[in-house]
Parts: sequence; structure tokens; C-alpha cells
Amino acid sequence: METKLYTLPEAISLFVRPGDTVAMGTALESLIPFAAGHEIVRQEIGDLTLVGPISDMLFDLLIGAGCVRRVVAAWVGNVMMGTGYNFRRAVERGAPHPIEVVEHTNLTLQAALKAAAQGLPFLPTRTALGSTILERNPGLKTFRCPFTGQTLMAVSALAPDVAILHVQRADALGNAHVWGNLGVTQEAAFAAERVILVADEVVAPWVISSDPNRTLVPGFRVAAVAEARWGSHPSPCQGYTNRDDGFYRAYHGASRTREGFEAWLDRYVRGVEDHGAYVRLLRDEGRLAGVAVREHAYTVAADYGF
Amino acid sequence: METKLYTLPEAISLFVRPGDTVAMGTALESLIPFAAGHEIVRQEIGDLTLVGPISDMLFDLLIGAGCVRRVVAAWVGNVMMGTGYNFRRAVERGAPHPIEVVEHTNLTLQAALKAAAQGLPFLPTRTALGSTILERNPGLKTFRCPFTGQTLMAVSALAPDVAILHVQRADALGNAHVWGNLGVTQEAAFAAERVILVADEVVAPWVISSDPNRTLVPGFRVAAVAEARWGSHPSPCQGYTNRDDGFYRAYHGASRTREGFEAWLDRYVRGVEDHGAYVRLLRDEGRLAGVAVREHAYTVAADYGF
Amino acid sequence: MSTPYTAGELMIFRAAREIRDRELVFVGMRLPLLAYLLARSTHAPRAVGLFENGVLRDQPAAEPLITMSDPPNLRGARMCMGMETAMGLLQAGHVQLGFIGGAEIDRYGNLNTTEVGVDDAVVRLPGSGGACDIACLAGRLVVVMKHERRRFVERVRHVTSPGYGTGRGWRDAQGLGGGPSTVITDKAVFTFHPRTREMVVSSLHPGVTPDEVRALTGWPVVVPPDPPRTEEPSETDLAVIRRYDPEGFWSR
Amino acid sequence: MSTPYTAGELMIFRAAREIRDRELVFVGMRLPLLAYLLARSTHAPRAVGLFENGVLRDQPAAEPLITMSDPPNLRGARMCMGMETAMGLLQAGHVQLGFIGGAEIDRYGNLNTTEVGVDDAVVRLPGSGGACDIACLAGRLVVVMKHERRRFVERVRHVTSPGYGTGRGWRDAQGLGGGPSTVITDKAVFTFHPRTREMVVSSLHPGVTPDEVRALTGWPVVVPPDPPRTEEPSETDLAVIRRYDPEGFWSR
Repeated sequence: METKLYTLPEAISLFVRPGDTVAMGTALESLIPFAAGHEIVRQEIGDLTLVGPISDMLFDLLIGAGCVRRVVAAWVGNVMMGTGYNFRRAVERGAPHPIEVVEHTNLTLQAALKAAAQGLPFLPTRTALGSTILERNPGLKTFRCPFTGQTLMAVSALAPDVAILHVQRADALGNAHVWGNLGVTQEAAFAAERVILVADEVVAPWVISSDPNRTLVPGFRVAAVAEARWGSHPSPCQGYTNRDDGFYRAYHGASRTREGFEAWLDRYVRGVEDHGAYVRLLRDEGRLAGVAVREHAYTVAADYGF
Repeated sequence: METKLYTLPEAISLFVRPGDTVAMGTALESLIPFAAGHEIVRQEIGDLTLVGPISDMLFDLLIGAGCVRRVVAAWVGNVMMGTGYNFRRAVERGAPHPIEVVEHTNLTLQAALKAAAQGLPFLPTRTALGSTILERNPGLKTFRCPFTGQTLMAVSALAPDVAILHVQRADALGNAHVWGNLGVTQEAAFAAERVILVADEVVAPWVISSDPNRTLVPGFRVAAVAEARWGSHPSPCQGYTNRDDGFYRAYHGASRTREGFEAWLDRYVRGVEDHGAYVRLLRDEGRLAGVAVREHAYTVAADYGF
Repeated sequence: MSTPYTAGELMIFRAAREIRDRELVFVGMRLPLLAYLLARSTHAPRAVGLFENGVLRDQPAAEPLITMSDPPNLRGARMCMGMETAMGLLQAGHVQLGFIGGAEIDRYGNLNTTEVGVDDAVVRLPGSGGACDIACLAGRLVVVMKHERRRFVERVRHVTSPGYGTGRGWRDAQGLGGGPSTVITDKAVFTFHPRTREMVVSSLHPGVTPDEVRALTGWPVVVPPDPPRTEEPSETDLAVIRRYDPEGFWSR
Repeated sequence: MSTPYTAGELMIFRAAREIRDRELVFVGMRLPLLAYLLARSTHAPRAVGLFENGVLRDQPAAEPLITMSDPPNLRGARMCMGMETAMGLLQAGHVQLGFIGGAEIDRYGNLNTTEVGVDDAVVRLPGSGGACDIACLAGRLVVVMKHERRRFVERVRHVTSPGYGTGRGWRDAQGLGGGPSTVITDKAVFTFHPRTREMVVSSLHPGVTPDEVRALTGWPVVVPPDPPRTEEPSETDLAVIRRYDPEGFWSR
């Protein structure tokens, strides 16, 4: 079998192109692929359309770094603190440059990705009726149920060019295990043209095969697997990394001004060579100890014997 | 918390009513709730509408036993041997009485249950176009995509009154773990008005909570949990019961005639008091040894620690 | 003489009263989560709380949460559902009650969390998240927010989360059931008039005058003559709230 | 002089030839599964086989299977998908090739597995299962079935699994892509004429005459002058087939 293993810089450079539509942060506040996002900033990949339900800090960071042309999301900000200042600056004042916002609700975004994953041009929902969200999203349209005649909201399919998904573990062939609250992760994995998995741990294929019901997406749908221990920091990755609340708070303070944000980027993103250097910086700042798992809690096994 | 634990006869008698629409065999050839089906026969609950994608022997048995008025399925028979003789007799000659057949494909049946699970009146698919299946299913109808105008197949929602699901383990509160190939099991669990879980093993709640991503359906959607070790026999339940191929073969031979089928029913269903007696009979016939798990194969744990 | 409490604690207590026993409740973070925990500990022991992110648990997490996806919230959960399944329960009508907040609310309970201000001075807000879905699909909607004049407006700039639109009959015409049942602020509790679907005062919090509420509300709000007083939390209620929010992070 | 082989083995060998390297193939049980295993062992080592029930594995199961849901097929699988996910891959165009059989096939490759016979002597068959889905949605469809006159009919009684309907342009009009590419019987291999979409002989199996095929086919089937002979399996091919079906359960 062919290995899909790359370093994170290789994976980003090979499979994320300027102008791409990129799904990230598909598991809501957890498993956010910050390491991959930082690498996008370092490689100065621009003109991106970001897709995600809520986007906790990462979209704001990428917007501030000038990588983004359009955001397709239900919520953009910093969940703990509220506002995302870079998002506000971009929308309100076009700084660093204007962005387009396509509004969704959590459910309509889920339906949009699911439609693409299922090979359908659209899916129906019963949400967003009567809201003004559909005025800001050409992919939402009311229609009538062919059976009942009732008004429904059609959500047109959204197929990202690439989905970047942080997972707990994956094998070199692209088979991944992920657990916790997954949001629209599987929808994104099947909807995207290319999938980049960023794994806290690359494991032997038999680890994945021991539990095939936990597999997120089969290897043949995956373009690249990159190992990045602590790669979801500051977001949590159950069993590997806890949430770094202080980091979100500090980002909120720093990003209040363009200058503060630039200093933040220089310190944590542009100023570090790669994810390994970022992890060393976190260690030097005493942050790793705070997010390390303090008490393991292993699942009771399932038996695939016969 | 309130327990949902009942004996299997109690669960069937309390939650399956004559005339009900009952989803069973949702995991294709595995995890078929035979023990529950036998109990339906013993309690002579009739006039049922059976819902399932393919139905390996159980639907045929229930049809032959006279419990069924209508079958809503993609395939009815005996997967290993082909034909289901009771199904044929009912359709071709109205024996023991006529049944109505609503035709589906695997995908349209999945979509019908999923629509109900999602609270939607219908879901679109791209299958069954140009087939004559839709002439035999009023819940299938072509329509045009509200965005692209392309022809799609609308599948109307199908909400069973009750879904009877065999699972490996469940707690007394109705939280269940199930693994293997699940087919439309989760769709059925969320689509049905009532869910009856038949578990090979009732476990403590902490076993389920150790692995919340494996939970099939939350307890609040479950009406009853009944423990029935070997309850999927002769179908397999990964890690608990292997497939009893010889039993399917013997059923095929026996059910070739009405008399042979009646003798089968008397021996394995009507002639045994309950599932416990059935298991003793299997043991006496030397069948249990053949379907017991010979080698366990446990999953590598996931870590929910923090 | 009741124990002193904060405005946040009163709001939590009052929100908890909206939860009925055995209901399935969509719980977000902050005040609604504390309201759910309080209800569970008092009058609604069999209410089931489902976090909007799909996490379902019987017992509160072992450590305080900042987001609903924090690792302590997943450990020991009964189920982690994907968004489709969690939203599917909502869309299928299984969720009897949802809570949301907003930056702006109007006379008919429509909420705006998208952007506020006027054209040359717009403030961009984070957006809907799941709020629109909850407002469209929950059996009843309870709104919890701070009472300020700039937030209580005649007509919201954007309808992120629909209330009763332009009044009676509007939800039906859109294809929506449900709708807001109660608005709880730091000044008063509101319901919606069954005929007009307009937000009207149901009770005033202790010490709040009708004029104060009128002054903070951007439309001529109806206050009944001799308005009832909002019920106050007991010592037991406050003890529960403080047990779950010992730092007062959300309730003060 | 080649090793003796059965009709089943020839069909399996020829079906394997339809699988291209790196393709995602929907594999059922019986002949198509053996064809996939043969292709993987010979010319298509990176072909990926997905069982219709959602089981995806790299290596053959440790024990022979009677159904695709048998426990040996799940142990060591890479992934167990639900039906939605497996069918979603098909519907999204990721499955390049599917195999099905049928009780009846007609001139335009339409298949019937619902019921055969005439009104007063109908034989009820099991139905579609996933066959219609595969026929509608796979990139290419290969049909493997026994060649009998009652099975090769001018027009099927029911279109359980659509082929080219009534001929060229029909699939487009229905909203379907794909379509049957090859029919493999125990007598011959057929393709579909690019202009008419009618099933025509592509090669005759060794020892089979054009008249024999005509006699077994319920419409005036086109046999090219000097029809090519179907390629025969090598000793290596047969060894592989016999390794995976040592009892000859499916291949004899």
C-alpha cells in the first residue's frame, strides 16, 4: 500500500493552493487544525475561502494574516471571548483587505457539506425559514416538498477543495480514528476533493483495523497524513491535549489592534520555523504542562472476534 | 434514572401492537433480532408492516407465521440460499394470506428512514431513476432540483412505529453500543416512534459512557431494553455470536412447503416457551458450540482522559 | 428576607423555571447551562440536557467548562453525536425547549446576532451558529439577555433567529412551528401576547419599575397594570447555582 | 494447451479483467468478489474493493464468507461504514465499477430481479437490494449471469436495475450517467453498441458458436463476423481463484 505520510509543510504546500476552498474547524471548539493553519500563514497561501460551522479563533487568525478572500460559516469569533477582532476589521473596514461573508446556520452548513458528501446537488432542511440569513447566501432557497407541499429550505451542496482535519490517530495509509464531538467532520471528509489529516499520532494500520467502526474516512479519500503532536493547540484533542484557555484570552487581548495582532503572529506563527519550533516555544512558555492530559480514561474494548 | 429493562416477552407485548410498522434487520445480514421476531410469533401479533433493507430469513419467517400484512423492503429472501419460500407463497398464492409489497432499493430505504430521523418530509437521491420500482412505491417520485433543475428521486419519510434493534451491549437506561456493519440501524433508531433494544449483554452505564462515540442512540429515545444472549441467532453479532450457516440452509429446505415450515415453527418458535428455551434447544442440538466466538479480537482503546 | 443574589443568579433561577420535568432541552453554555443544572437539581430531575454540539450527559462534568467541547464535558458522556444527529433531534421535534441570547431583539421576538449599527458604522457580530436553528426548530424558545435600549429595538437590522416575524400568523406562513415563549432579562420577564405575538411584560424583577422597563425598551412596551413580581430564588437554588459556578464566572 | 477450468472460473477471470488498477469497485459476494480478489492479485494491485454493506478491507478475510456481513469480513477491516456512507460514495461518483447479476436481462441491458413470468404464473424474486443503486450510480456496470433463453429477453417484465432503457439517450433523459459496459455470461462477453446502446457480442467463449448464442438469446442478437474468442485464464489466474474458493462453492 502507498503511504500518504508527509511533513506538515509538505502536506500544506502540496495540497493547499491559493484560491482554494478549505474546510477547517469542522469539530466546533475541538480538534481545530491550528498547526495546519499556522503553516498556511507561513507559506503565505492566500485568496482562500474558509468553510466551517463555528470557527474558534483560527478563521480570525487567518483573516488577520491576509490569507482569506471569503468566509462561509455560521459563526466567526472566539468562543470563549466573543468577538474576533480581525473578522470585524476585515468586514467593517476592509483591513487587511475586504472579505466576503456567506452566512450559514450550523444546520445549513452541515446540510451543504452533507449534500456534497452524498453526491447530491442539495439537501432540504426546515431551518432558516423566515430569517434574513438566506439573503446573504445564494445557496439557500425555499422550495416546496414534492410530497406534502410544505415550505422547506433547500441548501445547495458545498464541496471544499480541501478539508484539513485534526484527528487523534491515523495510519500512513490515511485511515483515521477520531473521537469526541465531531460536528461536521465526517461530512467534510467525504465532501472534499482532497483530505489532509493532521494526527497527534501516526499509528500502525492494525491499530485502526482493530476498530473499523471508529474510522473517520477510508484512506483512498485521503491525500496526506501529517503527524503533529499538540497540533490542535490551543483547541482540545480528547486524550491528547486539553484546551489552553489562557491562550485564547491572550489572543483576544493581543488582536484588539492590528499592531497587537501582528506582534502575536510574529511571535507564534511567522517567528517560528515550523510546528516543532512552535511546540518548543509553548514548552518554554510553560504552556505544555497546562494542556497535557492529567488522567487517562480508556474505553472499554469492543470485541471484533469470531 | 429510570430503568428501561424488561424481559423480552414484556418488551414485545408492551411496545409492539397489532398493525404496527416495525423496522427490523436494519444491519443487513448481521444483528437480526430473531429472538424478538420469534416472540412476536409466539404472541401472535399480526397485521404488521415490516420495514428493512434486505431481510435475511426473518421477514420470510414472520410472513409464513401469518404476522404480516405488508413488507416495505429492498430485498426479501434468504441471502445464503436465495428465495424466501414464504414470501413467494404469500405474494404468488396469498398463503397463508396475501401481503402487500412496497418496493425499495437499499438507498431509497435508507433515505426514507433518514428523512424521518431528521424530521424531514422527504430526502432527495439520484437512484431508481428510470426503474419501475417507483411504480410500486408511492413514496418515490421524481422532481427537479431547486438549484440545478436536474431530475432527482424524492423519497418520502418513513417513520416506523417501532424499531427492534439487536445490539452487543446496552445499559438499563437504553444507551447502547453496537459495532460491525450497521446498515440503516442508526436511521431506524432515530426514525422510530419507539425503540426496543435487544442486547446480548446488559452492562453498567459506565461501560457505555467510557466510549460515548460508540453509542447508537440515547436512552431517552428508547422504550425498552431486553437482554437476550444469542438473541441474533442464526445471524451474527460480532464478538458474541457467529453465523449459523447450517440453520439458514435447514430453514430453506424446511420452508419449501407450508407443512415443512409449520413443523419448523413448531420446533423452533411455537414449541419453545421463550428465548431461554430456544437457547437450550440450540445447545441440545449442538449448535451453540458452532456459533460461539473462538478467538477474541479487542479494539485498541481510545482515551477520553483530560 | 431572602439571601442576596446577583442579577445573573435571578435570571438563571427564572430560566430554570422554564424547564419542565422530562423535557429534552438544548443547553448552550453560560446561563442556560446553569439553569438546566438548577432545574435538574430541583423541580425537573428527569429533564435531559443536550449540548448543541451533540454531547449528551447525565451528570455535570467533573470540572468547569469554558466551551461545551471541553474535554471534561466528553468524558463520561452518554453519547457524542455529530451535528447532524443533534440537529436532527431538533428538526424532528424532539427538543421541547431551547435557549438563546442575542445582541438585538425586537417587538416580535426576532433576534439579531449578525450585525448591528447603521450603514456607515456597522459592528459585525459572530453570526448565527446554531441560534437560528434553535429559534426555528425548538418546541419553545427562551431568550436570556441583558436589557438595554440599544438591544431592545422596534425592528432588528437582521433576522438571524426568527421570532414571530411581523406578528401573528407569520411563523405559520414561513413554515415554522414553535416560537419564543419567554424573554428573561436582568429587569423583567416577558411573554408574547397570544393575539398579536408582541412581547409584553409578564413580571418585573424586584425593585424594577414599569417606567424603567419602558425607558430601556425601544418600542411602547405593554406593561400590565400592577405587574407581578418575578419570583426570587431560594437559598437552596442559590446554593446549587454557586456549586456549579463557584467563581461566579457566568452568574455574576 | 491450457489448464482445464470451469465456466465459472472463466467468468470470474473475464470479470477480473474489467477492473482497472486504482479503481474503487463495489464488490458483492460470489463471482464479483472472486474477480476482485483475482484482479488485486494480478493486474490491479491497487484496486480498492468496497463491499456493498460498507465493509472496506485491504486483505481478504481470514475465512471464507457466506455473506458479506460474516464476522471474518469485519475483523481487520479498515472501515465499517453505514449504508448511507457506502451508498454516498456510489452516489457521489467515487465508485468506478459495480457488478450485478439478474434473473432477466434485455436487449438494452435492463435487469429484472423483482418478478418473472406471466400474470397467472408469476414467480416472485427477492427484489433490488442495492442492485438498482449500483446500476444507476456506478461509473461502469458489469453484469455477470448465466446465459439462458428465459433470462435473455427482448424486454424485461420489470426494470429493477436500469440499463440503457429503450436505447441511446434514454439514461440522459432519466438523469442517469454511467450504464452497463459489459455483460459476461457462461457463453460469451457482450458490450453495448455506442450508437444504439444494444447489447452485442464482443467475444465468444472457447467452443461456443454464434448460433448457440443466438439460440439462447431472446432477440436477434448481433454477432460480429468472425467473432473474437474470449481470453482464457492462465494457470496463475486459476491458482488464485482456487486459493480464494478452495471448495469451488462459487466458481464451479
